[in-house]
Amino acid sequence: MTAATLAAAASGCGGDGGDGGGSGAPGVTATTVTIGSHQPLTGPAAPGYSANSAASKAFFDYVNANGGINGRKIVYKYVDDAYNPTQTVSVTQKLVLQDKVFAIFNGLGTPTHSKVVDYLNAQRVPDLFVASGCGCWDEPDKHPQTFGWQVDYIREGKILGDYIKKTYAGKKVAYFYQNDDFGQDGVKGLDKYIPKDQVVSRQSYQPGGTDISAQAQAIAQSKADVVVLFSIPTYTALFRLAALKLNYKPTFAVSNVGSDPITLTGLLESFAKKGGSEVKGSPLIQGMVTDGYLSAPGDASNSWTQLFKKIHAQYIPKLPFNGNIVYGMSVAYTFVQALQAAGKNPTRKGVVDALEKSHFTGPGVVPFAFSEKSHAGYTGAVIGTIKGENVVPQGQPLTTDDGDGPIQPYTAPQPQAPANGVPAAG
Amino acid sequence: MVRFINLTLAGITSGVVFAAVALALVLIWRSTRIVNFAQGGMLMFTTFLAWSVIDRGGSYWLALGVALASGLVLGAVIERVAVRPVENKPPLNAVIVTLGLFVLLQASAGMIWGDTPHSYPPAFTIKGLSVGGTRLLLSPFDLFVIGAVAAVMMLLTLLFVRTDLGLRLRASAFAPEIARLQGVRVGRMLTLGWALAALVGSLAGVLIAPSVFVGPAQFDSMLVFGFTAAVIGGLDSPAGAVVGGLLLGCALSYVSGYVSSDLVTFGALAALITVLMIRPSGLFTASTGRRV
Amino acid sequence: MGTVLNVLRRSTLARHTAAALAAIVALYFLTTAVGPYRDLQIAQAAYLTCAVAGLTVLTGLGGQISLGHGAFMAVGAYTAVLVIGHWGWPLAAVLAAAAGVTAVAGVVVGAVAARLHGPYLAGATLAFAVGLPGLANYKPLTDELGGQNGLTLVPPIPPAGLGETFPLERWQSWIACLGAVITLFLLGNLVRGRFGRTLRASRDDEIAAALSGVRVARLRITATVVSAAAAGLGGGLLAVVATLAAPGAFPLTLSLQLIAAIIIGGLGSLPGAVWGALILVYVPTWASDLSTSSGFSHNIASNLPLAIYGLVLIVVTLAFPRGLQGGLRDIGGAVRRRARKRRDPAPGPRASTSGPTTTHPGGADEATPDQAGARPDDRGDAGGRGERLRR
Amino acid sequence: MLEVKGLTVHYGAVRALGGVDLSVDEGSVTAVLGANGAGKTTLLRTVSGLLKPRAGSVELDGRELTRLPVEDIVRLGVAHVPQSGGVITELTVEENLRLGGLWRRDRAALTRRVAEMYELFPPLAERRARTAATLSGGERQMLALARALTGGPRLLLVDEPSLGLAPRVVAQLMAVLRRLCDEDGRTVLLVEQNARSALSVADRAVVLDLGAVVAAEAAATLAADDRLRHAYLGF
Repeated sequence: MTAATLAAAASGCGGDGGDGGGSGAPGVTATTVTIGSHQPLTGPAAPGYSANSAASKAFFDYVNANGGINGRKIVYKYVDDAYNPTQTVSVTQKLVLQDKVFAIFNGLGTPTHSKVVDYLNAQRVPDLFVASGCGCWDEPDKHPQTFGWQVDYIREGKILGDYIKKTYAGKKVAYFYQNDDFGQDGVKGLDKYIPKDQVVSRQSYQPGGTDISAQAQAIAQSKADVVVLFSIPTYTALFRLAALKLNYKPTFAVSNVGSDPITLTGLLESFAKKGGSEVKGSPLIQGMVTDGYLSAPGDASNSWTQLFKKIHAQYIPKLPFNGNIVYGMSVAYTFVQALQAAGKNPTRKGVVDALEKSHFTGPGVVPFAFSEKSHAGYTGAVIGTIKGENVVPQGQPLTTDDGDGPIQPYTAPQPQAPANGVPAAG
Repeated sequence: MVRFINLTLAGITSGVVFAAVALALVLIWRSTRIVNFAQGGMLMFTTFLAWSVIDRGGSYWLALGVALASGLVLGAVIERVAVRPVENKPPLNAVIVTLGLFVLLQASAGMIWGDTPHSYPPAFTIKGLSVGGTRLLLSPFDLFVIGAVAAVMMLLTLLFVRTDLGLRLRASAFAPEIARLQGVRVGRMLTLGWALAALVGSLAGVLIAPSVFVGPAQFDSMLVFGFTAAVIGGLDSPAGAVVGGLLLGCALSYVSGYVSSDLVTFGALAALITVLMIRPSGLFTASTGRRV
Repeated sequence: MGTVLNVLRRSTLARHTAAALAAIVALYFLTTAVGPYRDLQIAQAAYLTCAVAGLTVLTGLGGQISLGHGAFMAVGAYTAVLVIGHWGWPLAAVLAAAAGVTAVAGVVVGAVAARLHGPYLAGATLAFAVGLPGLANYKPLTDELGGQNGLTLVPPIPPAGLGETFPLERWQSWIACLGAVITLFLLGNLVRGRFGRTLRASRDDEIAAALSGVRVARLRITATVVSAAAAGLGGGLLAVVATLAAPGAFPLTLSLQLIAAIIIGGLGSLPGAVWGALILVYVPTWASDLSTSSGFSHNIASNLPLAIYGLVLIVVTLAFPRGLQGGLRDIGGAVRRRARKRRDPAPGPRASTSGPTTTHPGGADEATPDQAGARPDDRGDAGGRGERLRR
Repeated sequence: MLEVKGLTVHYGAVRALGGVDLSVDEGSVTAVLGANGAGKTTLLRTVSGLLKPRAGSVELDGRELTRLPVEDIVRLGVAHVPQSGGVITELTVEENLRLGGLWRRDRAALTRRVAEMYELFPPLAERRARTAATLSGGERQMLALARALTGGPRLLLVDEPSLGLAPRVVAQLMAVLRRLCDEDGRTVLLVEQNARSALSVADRAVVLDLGAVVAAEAAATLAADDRLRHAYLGF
């Protein structure tokens, strides 16, 4: 064993050089750019989220098949961390130290990724588009290498809260949220708009197979007219079923994370089937209020959905096409944009600088916050209601900040998707 | 009061499923003195098979039949192939083998069916029953769950107490060497014991599936709570498994409803320790344990 | 030279000291020779060794199963992070505190566990492993414990004397390796002494041990405390190496992996603990590399490492019922026997390959004569199984 | 009927039997005598298949037994009553009895045999629905013997039936064994430490010491041999 480790060390200690024709940056050769990620492929967070990385990889493969970026193909190494922070640290250090990746891309989860942020910044590894809506990725002074991507939970909470306050003035509201930063931040955002005395019940849950009957019953007993759910899809479905059991029929407002109609329909398809009807989507989720910042997977007329569906059919047809697939491909698209912006010979510093100066548009419906002062991702979302398997937008996209700033409409339309997956140069 | 009743009903409904898993563990413990950590994986796998039947248009009852039949076969095969070689080895070896099986079954299910959880239909509607205008947390399907577990317990009791096969099974469990000296083929009985236990487990899987969805990791807590229930009741006692399951189900429901949903697993720990401090071998094990 | 050898042969303490020093020297060269990622893996193996060695004493020598050692590691890790965060103690003191606080937790758990046997003990410790990390999410405690996200630790800074370019990973692996060597040294001396002898005696026959004046309950609590302290140190080292403490880092699977490590390494053998820890670190990494380069579809590639891990658990347990260390000893013994046989052909016929006894009862660390000559009554094919787990 | 040749049995490194030869005639009572640890129980357990020998053979009517599993040896008509009976205390008296004859698969015959046993041992009939745990030591021995007989064995292996029983009960048991032999034509291989009572019913006797046969003679001859009696039998 000693001999093997010595040999491996000798080859590993060679440093960054060695690959002729590259820009000299780690992970970049004349023909490839290697990036890495930690993803929950097994364990408690695997359900649903294990598909994200497969979708990103499919998108990169598609781009590579169309010539890559500046002649380089993107090699995407994603490693299982089982949503265990210790393993996140271990696999991330392996990617950085042994695999010499150019950047860490879309590392998933707050409890996991927050344990490698300091390390990645100390090593000056670009830490791009963390897959979590924690506000904590937006700290450019402390963590200049780290960038968020998805809309953060506080912004989402603010936008949902504003809508509920305006639409259901004076009605009783209840919260059902996951007891971690996702749910807690969401509630923070909601509380900025929904008056305290309007909130009649606040129930939380721990993910991991525990019964939620008690929480559902408490909310039903509070007779709230509107229930806001900051929950992952399985718990949205479980709560919906508990409400069905109790014959409790409030209006549901669900955060983007837990409202993908296709995923929910899959989870609920065995319940309350409509005999013989051709209507798509579970009747149990119709009319749910939610918010979105990406194209809805059920929106067949959207150019992005069409592109993603095409890639999905070509590369990963066995995985169900749902919100996670759209998510994984969209974030991959943003990386392609970033790599393109970093120029012909990308460096680690180059990609970070390019992101801070960027004005990317698409695939989302709102702009990014990226600048020297902010590393937050999408700045808002559009309210919508579930109809069939689609989310129908209600009004214009809204943007805001994660503090006490106002909520403003965003008027620019969503751009069209490029046919080959690579944004036009510029 | 309505809240208390509803919490109790919710507790009983989840409790009977814990009881079924606990019973599966007790059956195996009694016959082979092994705590079967693969039980959660086994019932996950058979429930996936049942789901495949439904996914291909099969009826609920056909799927249930497939789950039970595949449970029987899986239990027998696992006993023969993986467990038989460690039955006379130090007991911890069996623990590791069953753990390895659990991991292997979970990984296999992920490979075959993917990680996305699937919907599983209930046999009857899950809309709660109305009593005096109040909806209770008790649906026709819940009644079916309770009835199905009760029926299986009765059938097993009849099998064990009333039939010659049951006599052989009990003799093999209590005193394998003596049983062999009476001509009982103990090896077969052990295989049959595992098969029966897996059958009960697969029933539990199908019954709980509508409430947790079907996925490789969706049944993990079933093993933990089922084992806890079995320990509370006493691992040598099928009746204890039932009582332990119901007690645990209600305790968890009350903790979740009256204290904090964050403390549910801690509540399970507290319940277990309380019982074990009073009765170190569970509620239903005779205090003069057989220590031959 | 001869006198040195003589001293080593006669004095356990001297022999262990020499082994510890040799290990330190070897680890020094190893950690200096390899790259930072290998250093990190060595560090991981080292902190796991502490926990596995602790469990070896409790379960292997004491016969008390614990499925909750991951929770002890959690106590150690949280202690380390909190102590550094609040008071900024020097590292050695922090690690001592991690071991100490976990030892106190061990007193409580030990007092409960001393009354329990076999599967009841397994169930109680399993509930401990599942229930304890959940406490971090309990609202009144989330401010202190960081809730689901847990706590992050600033990595230790290598002393300036080692030079500015001294890699952090090497420093972390030095800390962890030193911790592991000290743990093994202390535990090694402990189990060779009176404590170890009475522990083994009470495992093999509790009643006989009690009759000969051993206070079994107190002995079991002591064993739990010692074992918890080692696991706590392992947890503290984990906090230093991974720079974190979070509930998700101490799932039930961790506790189950520790148990798997002691069985696979060789129940009751401290060198086996090192084997077990190495397997825990290297098999998943190797399996994951294998599946990344395999080109399988997403579902298969994602689950392949898990499947390999499960298979390894089953196959190694079936192939080496006494663990890798036991397997090595068996192979060594067979070679020696063969050498001896060649010199002096064994008398008597050897008709059948399987005599009445091919299995070891209980957790056998070393074949002691009394085990070899156990009462015939214990030797039924299936009899006596229950008793062994119940002990 | 039973021929044991060169039987050698080890426990790990320890040799319990070293080349034991033994022959049992059909319809006779043969006693195996010897001190504690002489290998008597090992001999019995090897004949019934619970232990596998390292060398030697056990033949029943010319059929080799050592390679057969216990369950098949039982089906050849060999019943083994282990030390202190080995009744299953969790089962009722009736269940214990039925268990002994279950392998014959003839339920009507089984019920008949169980009824016969109740006639033969009336105390058992009174307690048929109770668990065997409630029985006294003598009753347990009785139950164990009855259980062995429900299978209708040709060869009965009985291990130390006198252990811990009152002399009066021992005498009764020995009488039963003799009757089984004389009236039903069964063959009995009796292991005993209590040589005096064993010799009172045995036709032949074998003395084991340290795993080897030191004497094999007619019971009466042995009882008359003072030297052997003093050296090995302690009376």
